[in-house]
Amino acid sequence: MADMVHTAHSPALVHQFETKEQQHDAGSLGMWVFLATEIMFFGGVFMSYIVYRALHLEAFIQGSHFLDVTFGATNTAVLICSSLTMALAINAAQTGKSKSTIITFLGLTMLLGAAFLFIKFAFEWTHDWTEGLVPGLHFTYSGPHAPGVELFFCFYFFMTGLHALHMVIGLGILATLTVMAYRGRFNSDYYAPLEVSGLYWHFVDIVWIFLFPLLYLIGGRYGGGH
Amino acid sequence: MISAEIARIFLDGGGRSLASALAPIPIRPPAASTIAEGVDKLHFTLTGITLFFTVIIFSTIFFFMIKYRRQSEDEVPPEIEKNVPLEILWTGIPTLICVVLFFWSASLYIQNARPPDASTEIFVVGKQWMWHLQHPEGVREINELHVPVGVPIKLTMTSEDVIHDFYVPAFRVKKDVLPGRYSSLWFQATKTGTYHIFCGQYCGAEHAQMIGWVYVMEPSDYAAWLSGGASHESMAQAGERLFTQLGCVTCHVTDNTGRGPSLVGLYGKAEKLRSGETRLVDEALIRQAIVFPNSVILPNYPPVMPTFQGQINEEQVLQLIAYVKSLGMQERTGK
Amino acid sequence: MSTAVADVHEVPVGSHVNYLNASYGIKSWLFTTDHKRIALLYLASITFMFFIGGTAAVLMRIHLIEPQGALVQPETYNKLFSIHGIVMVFFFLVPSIPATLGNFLVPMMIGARDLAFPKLNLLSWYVYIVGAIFTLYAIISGGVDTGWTFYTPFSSLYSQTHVIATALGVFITGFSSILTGLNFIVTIHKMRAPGMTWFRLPLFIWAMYATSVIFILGTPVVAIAMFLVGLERLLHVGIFDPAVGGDPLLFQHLFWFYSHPAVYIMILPAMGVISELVTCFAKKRIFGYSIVAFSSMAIAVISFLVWGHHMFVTGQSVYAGLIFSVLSFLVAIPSAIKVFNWTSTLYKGSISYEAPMLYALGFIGLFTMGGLTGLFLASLATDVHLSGTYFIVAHFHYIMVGGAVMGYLGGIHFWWPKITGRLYPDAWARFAALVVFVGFNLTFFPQFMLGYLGMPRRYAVYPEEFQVLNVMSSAGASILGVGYLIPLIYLIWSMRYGPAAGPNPWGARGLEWETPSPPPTENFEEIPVVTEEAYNYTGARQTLG
Amino acid sequence: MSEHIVPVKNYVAVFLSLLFLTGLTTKVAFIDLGQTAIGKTHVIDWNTVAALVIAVVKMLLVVLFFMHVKYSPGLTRLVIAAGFFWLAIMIALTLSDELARGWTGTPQPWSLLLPIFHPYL
Repeated sequence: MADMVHTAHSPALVHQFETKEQQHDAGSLGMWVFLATEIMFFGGVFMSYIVYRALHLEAFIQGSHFLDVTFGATNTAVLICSSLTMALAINAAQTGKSKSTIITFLGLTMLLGAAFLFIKFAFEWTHDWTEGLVPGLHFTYSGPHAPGVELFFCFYFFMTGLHALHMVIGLGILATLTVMAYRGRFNSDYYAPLEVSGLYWHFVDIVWIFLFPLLYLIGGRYGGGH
Repeated sequence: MISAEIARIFLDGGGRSLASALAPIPIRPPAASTIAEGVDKLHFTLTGITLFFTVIIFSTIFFFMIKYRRQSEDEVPPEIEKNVPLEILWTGIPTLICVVLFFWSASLYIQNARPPDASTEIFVVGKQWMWHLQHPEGVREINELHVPVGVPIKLTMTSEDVIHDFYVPAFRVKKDVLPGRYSSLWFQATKTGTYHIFCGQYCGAEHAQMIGWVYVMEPSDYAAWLSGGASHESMAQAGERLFTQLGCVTCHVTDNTGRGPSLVGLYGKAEKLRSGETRLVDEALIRQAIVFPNSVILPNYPPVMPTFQGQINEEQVLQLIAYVKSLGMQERTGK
Repeated sequence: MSTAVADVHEVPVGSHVNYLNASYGIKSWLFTTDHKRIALLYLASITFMFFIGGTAAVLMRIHLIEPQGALVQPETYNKLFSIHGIVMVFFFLVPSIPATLGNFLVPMMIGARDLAFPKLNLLSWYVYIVGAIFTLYAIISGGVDTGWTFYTPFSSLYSQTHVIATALGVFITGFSSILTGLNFIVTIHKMRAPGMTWFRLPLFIWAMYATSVIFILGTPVVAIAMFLVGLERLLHVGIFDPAVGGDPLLFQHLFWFYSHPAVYIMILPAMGVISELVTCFAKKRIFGYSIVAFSSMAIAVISFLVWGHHMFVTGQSVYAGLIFSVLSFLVAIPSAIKVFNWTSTLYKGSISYEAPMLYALGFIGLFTMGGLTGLFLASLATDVHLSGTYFIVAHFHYIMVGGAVMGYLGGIHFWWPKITGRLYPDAWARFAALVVFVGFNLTFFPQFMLGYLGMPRRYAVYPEEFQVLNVMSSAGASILGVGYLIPLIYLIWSMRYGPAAGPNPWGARGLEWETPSPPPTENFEEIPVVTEEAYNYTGARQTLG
Repeated sequence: MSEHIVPVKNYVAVFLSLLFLTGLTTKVAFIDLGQTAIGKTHVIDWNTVAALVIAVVKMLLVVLFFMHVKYSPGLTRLVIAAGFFWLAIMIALTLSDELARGWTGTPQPWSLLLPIFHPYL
């Protein structure tokens, strides 16, 4: 009786699970629990930001006026498109589309992710560097609320840096998925890695959805604040 | 080599300490402030509760261990699942005890947190590994604090570097001393004598040396001690000298004709700032105005005040505050 | 790793194929995905770290024999208590029971072949080792003097020691406990044997589940706190620097948000072990099973609401102080309920006194004292006097050493026959338990008195009048040190020479005792079906499955 | 329980609404929605409230549709809820200290039973 159970294992089922469905559920539950840790990981930084924003509101509004809203908005749109293409990639695998459709959607997602990083690094960060707004390394701003603005940019670089790091990890995961898709590992019966990585990617998108208003739009951008 | 060293210490240290072990082991710190009795009463009640429950648990366990020790291997104990009323009982009683303890300790804490209004104020600056204490009359002390008995004393404290903690076990008072902020504690000594001052928050290499003494004296001796020292200019006078020396007087003209607001009668009032917030003008706000001037601007004044951060140390900031306070007492003129 | 693991692989008595002799060689250990072998890897590494922390403690106690300090310079003493704190908390106590007994037993107790993500489990051990290497590098090359609390602005601006390396070590090791917690939560949810409903789970599993919830939701926040301190030192950027408008108390909030639940990470697994020991050696079902299970979960949740009592005297607002004081009183209730339930489990039982039971009874007594002294620190008025003194040191050592380490030793002695297939000499084990109990009380009870007298903690030199109590404490520490060495000797001895232990030497209930000891690599030939409640010592023993 | 297959047109609908909301939040930021002060010290800034509400709506869209939480078992929702609840605990209790630190008005002992008033409200 014992070995009959073993032979029923399809190749994709690892030995400690009894059924494929159990393995699939465990995989997605594992990712969701990991996302809960990520919520608390980013949560620690968001809380510090909220506390300092409450303590130095004037300086933070002054600081956020240095950021270019159009770049922020385009980045948000880029990430939302990448979420769409990621969802479509999973949908393609679920409905048993051809390997090439999966790969094209994954490629599109990676392209959009790279575009986001390009806009972030090439335009925004270098722009901030030339303006001397990088605390610790090159901070030459000495206008009103200088210390508060430096604190704001500490948080700006730290939060967007942490988010960018998660984007880079996401791109790495997407690359491995593309290789697996190229080897034809995914079909309508087995697509768990795709789905789990999709959860991670959408989470990174959500983090940016909150980062954009908190960093770029505090207190409104009409005129010089109050 | 190291083991020989340790052995020597053990034998030598042990020998001397055995002699001192015969001396009575200290049980209770001196209680020399108005709140010490109240805190000690709460402390002994808590000790009583702890000993009561510990004795109950230990004796029940020992009783069960002896009475129900395993007689034979195949002994089958009865099936006792649960007993809900008992569970409710030993959830309710601890909760009740906790509620009573909370209200008792919270009301004690709130009474101790608020200094009586007529208390004399002494300024304390914690610096890495020493305490600077300044009396309003101008006397300065290091690691020593002379106070009259029976007079409520309020300590306004700040730190020049890391977090320290002003702790006088005999008065049962302790408060962290934070850089960039004023924290205050108060006590009213009831017994004359000398009591320890400790630094209660780890602050670096000489943390253990950052200690001192509080000398509680009769009011007459205190007055003699106060005047006995060299004739000092009071903190307010030192503040005034600094006020002119740093050029503050050019903007903050008393009859309100300068670029900055007149500081007469300003202390203790609630002022609406340019950022829309209303803040009470206290030591913290004055210090913030000196160090971060742009965040404390009155509505109809230009934000042109330069920051003095780094140019003056914490003692000088305290002197300026003492001066502004002395201005606060006079009636507001002009405007 | 240390020799303790290497010489285990020769064939123990009972030569059926088991997880120890399934394969040999260093590669079979360093690349294993078997949860039982990873548990042994963890056992070896945390024992090694325990003795590093222990040496620092012994040196401190020797130094404190004399008021002017008997052994080292103040700077070195600061490094000693920092190393003792960091190594003991982050590298021994937090992973102790979850990573060793938890890894070994969680799959076996719920009737699974392995954890949900075996490769992730091995990764968590490697992450722990990398973190340990960073911290050991920091210790060897000069140590760190910020204490295990890393309070800013001292840690970020003024300390001249290896703070970044240690903060990085703690940051990395945090992820090891996150991965372990994640593995346990998914395994307990998704891989229970048929018939193993939530209320048939052994209470050790409930404790592991509650601990994993704290792992998952608390550890990332301390990772961020350590990252911020490291960043501030690296870039001289003023997130916590008051000169730039930063707030040093914000670091304390971030730090204590994890570090108070962390003390429940240390005690909850020990509570789970005690529930197993008390029921087995009293041969009786636990008194109030669901109440004890829910109190574990209640502790896991409420422990996140109380961290402010570490900051009553730091100038925290009076209102926040009141809120945290109420919640800190509340968190004591579930622990009290557990103690009452364990004690009433002994009622009308048939109690035998092997070594694990001695550790369990010692745990209940000492944990009661530790928990009740916590009330002194939850109540605002007395905390003002006692905060920062040796009363705090005594309180948390009663919980961590009297509680968590006693529970850990009890668990190791209870499951040792299952892990190694061999019995240890019981007489020596009972003697060691008594020595540990006596040495512990002599070390830490005087510190309660020192705390009330007002002796601050972390002092390299202290006033004369405290010397007597300090000498008593140092004497106790030497006895405690010896007490901890004895089990190391006879347990290693028993690996080679101990008599063979049958599948169930204590007559205990639970799926892990249904397997031969040491168990085969896949735990069960086929997954058992559970038909009865946990701890069914009294009912007729139905054959399983 | 194979994963519920979401028709592609749902994805596109969610995608478009997300883009619309992004545009909305950017546009709204350039309009001054004004502030209302509660008491003398705290000010509610409607622009920030609007930005956060829109961000939460966008998050819900992504979570429910792109991440299939709408069709997943209760356990997944429990994990998400736990994550955000713990985050809320951390933020609320820390702010209860950071913001209330300035309130120098310490209540009298008898007032402990009354709701703790703030002298300037």
